[in-house]
Amino acid sequence: MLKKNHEGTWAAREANAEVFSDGATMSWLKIRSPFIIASSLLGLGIMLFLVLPIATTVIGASASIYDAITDPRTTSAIWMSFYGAFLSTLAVAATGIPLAYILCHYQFYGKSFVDALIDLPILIPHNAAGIAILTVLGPNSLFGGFLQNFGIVFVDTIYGIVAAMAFVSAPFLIRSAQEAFAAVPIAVEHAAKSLGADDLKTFMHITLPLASKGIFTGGLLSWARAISEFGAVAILAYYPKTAAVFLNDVFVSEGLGAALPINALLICISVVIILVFKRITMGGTRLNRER
Amino acid sequence: MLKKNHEGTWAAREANAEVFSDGATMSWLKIRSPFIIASSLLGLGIMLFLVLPIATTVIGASASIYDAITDPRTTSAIWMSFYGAFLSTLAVAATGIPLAYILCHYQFYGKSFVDALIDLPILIPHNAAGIAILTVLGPNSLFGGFLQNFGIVFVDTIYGIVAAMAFVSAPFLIRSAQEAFAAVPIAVEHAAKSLGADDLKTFMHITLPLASKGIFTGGLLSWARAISEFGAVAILAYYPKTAAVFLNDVFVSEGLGAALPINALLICISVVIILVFKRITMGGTRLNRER
Amino acid sequence: MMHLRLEEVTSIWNGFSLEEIEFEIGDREYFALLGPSGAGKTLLLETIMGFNKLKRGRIFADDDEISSLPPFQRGFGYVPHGGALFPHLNVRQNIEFGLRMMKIDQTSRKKKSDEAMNELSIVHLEKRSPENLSAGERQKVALARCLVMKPRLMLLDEPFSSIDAEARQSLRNLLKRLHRELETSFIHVTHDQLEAISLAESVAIMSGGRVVQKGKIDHVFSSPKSEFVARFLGYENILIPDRFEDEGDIIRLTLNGKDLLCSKGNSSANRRIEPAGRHKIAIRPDQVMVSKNPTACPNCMRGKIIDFSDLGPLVELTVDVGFLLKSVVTKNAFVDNQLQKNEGTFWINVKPSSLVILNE
Amino acid sequence: MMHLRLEEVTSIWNGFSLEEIEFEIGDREYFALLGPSGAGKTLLLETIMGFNKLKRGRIFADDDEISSLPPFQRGFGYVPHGGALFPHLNVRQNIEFGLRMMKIDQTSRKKKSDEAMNELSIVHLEKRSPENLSAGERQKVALARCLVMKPRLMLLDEPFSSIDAEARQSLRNLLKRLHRELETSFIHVTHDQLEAISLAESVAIMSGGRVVQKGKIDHVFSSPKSEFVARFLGYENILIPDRFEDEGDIIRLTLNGKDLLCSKGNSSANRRIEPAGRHKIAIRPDQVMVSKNPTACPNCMRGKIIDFSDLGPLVELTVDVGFLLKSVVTKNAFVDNQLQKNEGTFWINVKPSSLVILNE
Amino acid sequence: NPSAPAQEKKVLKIYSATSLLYPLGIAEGRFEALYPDVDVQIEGHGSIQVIRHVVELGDTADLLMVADYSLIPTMMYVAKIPESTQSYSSWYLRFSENSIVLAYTNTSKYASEITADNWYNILSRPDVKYGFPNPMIDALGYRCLITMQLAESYYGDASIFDRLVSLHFNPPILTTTVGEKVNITVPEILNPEPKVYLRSSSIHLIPLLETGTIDYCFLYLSNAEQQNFSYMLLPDEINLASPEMAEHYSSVSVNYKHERFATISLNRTGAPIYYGLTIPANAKNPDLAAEFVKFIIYGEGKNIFNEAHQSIIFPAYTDNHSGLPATLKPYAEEEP
Ligand SMILES: Nc1ncnc2c1ncn2[C@@H]1O[C@H](COP(=O)(O)OP(=O)(O)OP(=O)(O)O)[C@@H](O)[C@H]1O
Ligand SMILES: Nc1ncnc2c1ncn2[C@@H]1O[C@H](COP(=O)(O)OP(=O)(O)OP(=O)(O)O)[C@@H](O)[C@H]1O
Ligand SMILES: [Mg+2]
Ligand SMILES: [Mg+2]
Repeated sequence: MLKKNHEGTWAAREANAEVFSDGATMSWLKIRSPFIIASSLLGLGIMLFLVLPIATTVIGASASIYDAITDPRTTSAIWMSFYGAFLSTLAVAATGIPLAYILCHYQFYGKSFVDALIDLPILIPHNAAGIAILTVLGPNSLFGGFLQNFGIVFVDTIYGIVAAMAFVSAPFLIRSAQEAFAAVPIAVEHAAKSLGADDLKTFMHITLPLASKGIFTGGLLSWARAISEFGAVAILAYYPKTAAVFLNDVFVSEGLGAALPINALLICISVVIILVFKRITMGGTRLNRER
Repeated sequence: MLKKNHEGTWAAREANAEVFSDGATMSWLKIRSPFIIASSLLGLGIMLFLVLPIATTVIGASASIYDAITDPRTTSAIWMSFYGAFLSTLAVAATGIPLAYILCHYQFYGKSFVDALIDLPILIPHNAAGIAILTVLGPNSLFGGFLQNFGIVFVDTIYGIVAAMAFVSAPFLIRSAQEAFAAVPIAVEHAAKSLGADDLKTFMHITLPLASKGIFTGGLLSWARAISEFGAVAILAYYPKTAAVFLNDVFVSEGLGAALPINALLICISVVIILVFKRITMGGTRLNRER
Repeated sequence: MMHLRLEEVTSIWNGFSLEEIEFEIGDREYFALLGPSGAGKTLLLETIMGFNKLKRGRIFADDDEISSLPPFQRGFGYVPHGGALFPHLNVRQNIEFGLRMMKIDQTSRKKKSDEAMNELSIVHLEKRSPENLSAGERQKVALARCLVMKPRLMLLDEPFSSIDAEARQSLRNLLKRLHRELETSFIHVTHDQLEAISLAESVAIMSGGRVVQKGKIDHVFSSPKSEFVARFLGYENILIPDRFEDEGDIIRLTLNGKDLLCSKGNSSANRRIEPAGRHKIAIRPDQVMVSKNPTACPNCMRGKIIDFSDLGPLVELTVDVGFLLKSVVTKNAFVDNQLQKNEGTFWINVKPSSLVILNE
Repeated sequence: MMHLRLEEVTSIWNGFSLEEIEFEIGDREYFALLGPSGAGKTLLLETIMGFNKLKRGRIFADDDEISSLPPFQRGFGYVPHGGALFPHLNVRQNIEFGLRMMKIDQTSRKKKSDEAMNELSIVHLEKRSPENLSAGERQKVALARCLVMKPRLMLLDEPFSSIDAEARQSLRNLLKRLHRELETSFIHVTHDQLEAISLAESVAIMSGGRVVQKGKIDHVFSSPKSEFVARFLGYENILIPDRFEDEGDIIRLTLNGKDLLCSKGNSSANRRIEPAGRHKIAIRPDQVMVSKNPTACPNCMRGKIIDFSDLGPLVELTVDVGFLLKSVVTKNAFVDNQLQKNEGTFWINVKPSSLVILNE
Repeated sequence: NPSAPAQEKKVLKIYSATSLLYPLGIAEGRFEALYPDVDVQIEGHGSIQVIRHVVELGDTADLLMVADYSLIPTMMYVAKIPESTQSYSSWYLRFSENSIVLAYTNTSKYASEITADNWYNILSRPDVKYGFPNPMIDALGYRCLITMQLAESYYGDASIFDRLVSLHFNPPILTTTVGEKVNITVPEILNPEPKVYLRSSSIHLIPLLETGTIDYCFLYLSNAEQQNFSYMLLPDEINLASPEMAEHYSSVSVNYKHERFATISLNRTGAPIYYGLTIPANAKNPDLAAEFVKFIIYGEGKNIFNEAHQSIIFPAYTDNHSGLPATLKPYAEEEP
C-alpha cells in the first residue's frame, strides 16, 4: 500500500505515519490519481529491469554460494574490493567535497570549463582510463616516479587499485556534493556567521551536516562504482586481485558456472552494507522527506 | 581569482558579479580564510588527478586525432555511443524520474529494501551485468522471448546497447532525481495545488522544473556512464559497435597508438557536448547558487 | 456561494493535535482566526485545504462532504505564511499560474493579472524573480496569485505580517472591497486585532489546538468568556473581586474594598453569575478613562498615576486606585488633562458596561 | 559599548541600489529602521552584517573601519526575517550554537539558553526540530538564539511579525529591559510604528534605497519633512493650503476659504516657510478631535460626519469641514459625544501644534 | 590485509593468454606449495595484449605465455627496452598445443543430430545461430575462418565458406583462390547478419551460448573441456591441432583490408595452434620464471596442463636454444 507522505507540511512526516497506521485504508487505486498510478507503473518497470537480472543471477547461483564463501581467493578478492572502494571513497570525499564546495560557492575564471571536465572520467572507456592513469602515475612518469621515492608505487599495489577506482568514481561524489551544497540555504549559513562561526566552522557545523544526505548518497554511488571497476583496475593493478578482476579470471578460465556464485556473494554482501549504511546515515539528517 | 558568490542573499548572485567586476581586487591569499585556501588546494589536487591523465592522453594523441576523425569506423562508433547513451538516458529518465518521485513522496512496505536495490547495478562487475541482462532479455528468456514477437531483439542491436547502458547507468539518474525531488519545498507544491493544479500538473509545472537542475546533473552522469560502458555492452551487443567496444578492438588488435586518438576524439566531442548541455540547462533553473 | 462547516475535525500530530474543531462559515462571511503562536491556526488552514489528513471528523462545503477530496478539487484559495512563491517563475508567471491551470487564454490571463498587480501596486515587479523580492513584496505577490483565482473560499495565513502600516491599510480596503464584490468567503489568520475587527464579521479564537471561543466578532471582543481569551484580546486588567452581588440589571462587586457597578447589558457573558463562584473581571485599558475632574459616572474613583509610557498617539498609564489599573489614553487627552506621573490626584472612570465578568 | 557609523554606504544590485546611506548609532542606542516594502531595509542590515559587499562607502564600529571585516568577526547579532533556524539542530541546539562557537562550557551554555528560553516562554519547545515549529515559535527561537550571545549590536529584521499582540507586548518589554541591562545597541526593522515608538530612541526612514529622514523618534514622528514620510507615518490628512501668512510665532493658512492657525512650536519643520512655495500640510487623524460642543481652540470648525468605521476600541471618521478630514477617536469618545453619521453638526478641532507644514 | 604477507614473498609475475588461466591457476597453487616463499601472480589477457603490456605499457613481467608463439618474434624481437639497445626477448619456447572444437549445449538446435560430417550443414540451416571471435582481434577468430575454409576441400563442398561466412557478412568476407592457396580477405568493416555472432573474445561468446542466444560456438578444446561444454571434435585436417598437417593448414591465409593503424603485420597463414612462452629480458626474477617453466613442461605442471586438455609438447621447441636460460636448455630442442 502506497502511503503519501508529503500531504502535509514538512512537519507532517512523522505524524502522518501515525495517522495512517490506524486509519481505515482506502482502496489504493481509488485514492490515487492516474498520474500517480502511471508513475508507479513506470517506476515498477525500471525497478524490475534493474532488479530482475540481479535477482536471477543471485537465485541461479544461490546453490553454489557456499562454495564461494569458503574459497579464500573469493573472500580475499571481495574484501580487497570493499577495502579498496572504501579507501577510494574516503580519498575522493576528502578532496572532492572541498572541490564541490569551492565550485558551488565561488566564481573564478574558466569555471564552467573546469566544471565540465569533472564528468570526463566517467565517460572514458575504462581501459583507456587505466592507461591514462598509468601514463601519469606509472613508474616512468614524472609524478609516479616522484612518488616512487617515497615508496608509493601504483602498479600492482593497493594504491593502484585505489587510484583507478577513485578516477572512475570521483565525479559521482563530487556532483552529488555540489548539488547538495547548492541546496543549503544561504540564509542559514549567514545565520551561523552572525553567531561567530568562521568559514570553517560554518562549513563543519552547518553546510556539511545539511548537505550530508546528498553527500552520503553520492558517496554510496561512488563506492559502488569503485567496486565494479574492472578495466582500469586490471591495467593498473591486476594484483592484489579485486572481486571484479577475480570474477573475470574465474569467468574466463572456469566459465559462467564458477563465476556467478562469486558475483552473487558480492551482491549479497553489498546489499547488507548498503542497508546498514543507509540506516546509519539517514538517522542523522532531517532535511530528507522520506522519514 | 576566486570570487565568493554567496556572501549575499540568493538575490545577490547576479548583483555580485557586477560588484566584483569593477571593484579593486584584493590579494587572493589575503582575503581568504585558511579553510578556503586549504579547500582550494585539496580541490585542485583532485582536479589535477582527474584531469591530468585525460589531458596527457588527449595531448599525446592530438597529432593523430585527424586520422581518427576521417576514419568512418571511428566516427560511426562514436556516433553510436552518443546515440545509444542518449536513448538510454531518455529511457532511464522516462522511467527513473517517476520512480524517484514515488520513492521520494510515498511510503510503502519494504521501501528501504527496494531503495537499497537501486544501487546494485552500479557495483556489479560489468560483464557479470551483461550476462545478467542476457539471462533476462536473451531470446530464450521469458521476457526477451516475449519481446521478440514484437520484433524487439536485444542481442547485437541498438536495443541491446541501450539496455546494457541503461542498466549500468540508471541508478545515477534515479539517485540524483530522488535527491532533487527531496529538495523541492512541500509548501510550494501545496501552493500549486491550492491554485487548482492536480498531481500531474503540480509535477509537470512545479516539482519537475524545480528538480530539473539535479535531474539534469544526474542525466549527464548517467549519459557519461553509458558512453563508457564496455563490459555489458560487449556481451549483449558487440554490434553495432560503440566507441568503447571499438576502442577496445583497436586497442587489442592495433595497440595503444591506434586506440588513443579515438579516445581523444571521444573526449573532445564529449567536452563540447557537456559544455553546451550545461549552458542550455542552467539557463532554465534558478535555484542554483552558481549563476 | 460558499458555506463551510467543520464537524469534530481532529488531526493528530506528533506532539500536537487539532481537536474536535467545529465551526461554520456562512456564505460570503469574513471569518477571522486568532490565537497565540502555536495554537494550530496554520495547521487548521492546511487541514481545511486538504493537505493534512483527518483523523476524525468531517468537512462540508455547501453541504457536500469534502473531507477526502484532493486539495486541488476543493477550489479554495490559500495564501500560506511566507507566500510559497514558485521560485522558477517570475512575478507575473506566479500570478498567472492558477489561471493557466484553468486553461484561461492568454489575453484574459494578462488582463486579470494586470488588474491584480495594479490593485496591489506591484506592477513594477512584474518581471522579477521571487528570490529578488523583499518580504513584503513577496507577500503581496502571494496575495495577488490567490486573488486572481477568485476562489469560493480564501484562506489567508497572516497575509499582511510583513507589510507596512500604510500599505496594510490599503490592502485591508482591497480585501473589504473584494469581499463585497466577489461571492467569496474568507478565513483570515492574523495577529493584528485591528485587522480582525476592521475586516471580519465572525471570529474563532484558538488555543492549544482547540477553538476556545467563537462568534460574531463584536460579541467575542466585548464578551470574552475566559481569562485566556480576555488577556489575548487585550483586556490587560484582570481583577479578582472579593464579592459579587446581583442587583437585577446590575451587579455590584467589591474590589479591594471599593465598590464597582457592572451592567449586565447586552454582554451575554455577564448574564449568569454564580454568587459563590470566584469570577474574575476584565477591563480593557482603553476603557479606563482618566481625567482631572470627577465625572458623573457611578464607577468614578480617585487615583494616582504611578507610571506612563509614550506610544506616539497614545499614552499607556498605570494608575493606582487602591488596586492597579492599566489605562490607555490618547496623547491629546493626556495633554489636555495635564496628566502627570506621581503628582496630583486624578479621577479614574470605568463604565459599568466596560466590566466583563469572566466565566472561569 | 558600541558606536556604529555608516559613511556613504553604497551597494549596487541588479535593479536596486542602496545609495549613500549615512547614519550613526550611538552607544546603547535603540535605533528603528522604517520604510515601505522594498525600501532596502533588509539589504541594509545584510550590508551592515557584512553579507553584501560595499560598492562604495565605509562602515565604522567604535571608530574602527569594519567595511571589509568578515561577518563573523564583526560581533553583531542578527535576527533575519524568517529566522533562518538551523534545520538539523533542535531548538536548544539552535540557541546554544553561538555559545558553542565561543567555546563556552556546557554548564554555562545550558544556563544561558535556559534563561533565554524562559524569557521567551519557549521552554516547552526545547527538544523540537525547527520544522515542527509554528511561524511565531520560530521567530522566538531566532530571537533567543541571538539574545544569548549578548552581542554589542543587534540587528532585528521584523522580529515580531508573526507574533500575537499579547506576546509581542511582553517581547517588547523584554527587549526594553535587555537594552537597559546590556551594553547593546539595537537596529530594529519594523512595520509597526507603535513598536518603533515604544522601543526606539532614534529612527531612520528609508525609501527606494535611501534614507529619507532620520533623527530622534519623537521628532521624526512629529515633524515629517516630506509628504512621503508624513503619509508613511500615518498623517492621513494631507492638504494643500491656498495661502500662507507668517505671523511670527504663528502661521496663518487658508484652506478652502477656512483660516487655520499653525504654531511654529518646537517643530523644526515649521520654522522656514517660503511664503511663495506651495507647501502642503499634514495632520494625523488622531489629532483631529470631534465633539458635540465647540471648544475654545482657535482652529475649531463646524462640520459633518460623512462616514465612519468601527475599529474596535477606536472609530475612524471622515468629517467634512469644507474639506475632508480623517479623524480617529476612541470608542468611548464616540459614544460619549453621541457622534452620528450624516446627522447633526459637530465641532472639529485641530490644535495649531498638530499642523505640520511639509517641505516639498 | 591479505596482501601483507605477499609483500614479503618473492613475486613471480606471469602474463598469460586467458585460455591458459585455468591450468595455470592450478599450477600456481602447486608451485607455491613447492616454493612457499614465492607468490605467483598471473594476469590473463588476450595474447597480443600480453605482449603489449610489456612492450607498450611498460609493465615488467617475469614470464609471458601466449596462444600463438609466432607473436613473440614479431612483437618482441624488434622492440627495444627503453634506454637500452636490448630487445625484449630473443627466444621463444613452443610448449603447448590445442585444437578447435565446436561447442554446444543440450538446448542447441539439432544438437542431437550433429556429427563431424554434417556440422557445416547444420550450422548453415537458417534457424541456427553460431559464433566465433572477431578475427581481427582474437587468434581463435581467424583460425575459425581458416577451419571453415579448410572444410571446403576436406568435405569436397566448395559452398561451405560462403554458406557459413561470406553470405552472412555485409560487406562479404571474400576468398580468392590462387592454385592450391586460398586467401581470405577480411574487410575493414565486419558486419555480420544475426546468424553469425562475433565477439571480441571467446569469453564474450560463452554467455551467448549458455543463454541459448547462439546454438554453436567455436572454442579451443581446452576451454570447452574446462568449462564443461558439450563439444564436437573436428577432423585433424581442419582443427589446426595436428603438427603433421602444418603444410596443409598453410594453404589458407587471412588478409586484412584494414591496415591504417597497424603496428604489426596482421596477415595470417594457417598453422597448427602452438602456445609459446618467453622470459622478457627485463624480468625481475628470470631464474624463478625458468624454474616455473620447468615445472610446467617437465614437472608436475605437465600433468595439470594435460588433464586440462592443454597438452604440453615435450621437449619444447625453441628458435634460439643458445639464448635459453640454462635451467631450460635440457628441456628444449631447436625448431625442426
Ligand atoms: N510535526 C510536528 N510535530 C510536533 N508538533 C508540531 C508539528 N508540526 C507542528 N507542530 C506544532 O503544532 C503547533 C501548531 O502549529 P501551527 O503552525 O498551526 O501554529 P500557528 O497557530 O499557525 O502559530 P503561528 O501563529 O505562530 O503561526 C505548534 O505548537 C507547532 O510547534
Ligand atoms: N537581486 C536583486 N535584483 C534586483 N532587485 C533586488 C534584488 N534583491 C533585492 N532586490 C530588491 O531590492 C529592494 C529592497 O529589498 P529589501 O529586502 O531590502 O526590502 P525591505 O526594505 O526589507 O522590504 P520588506 O519590508 O518588504 O522586507 C526590493 O525592491 C527588492 O525587490
Ligand atoms: Mg502559523
Ligand atoms: Mg525585509
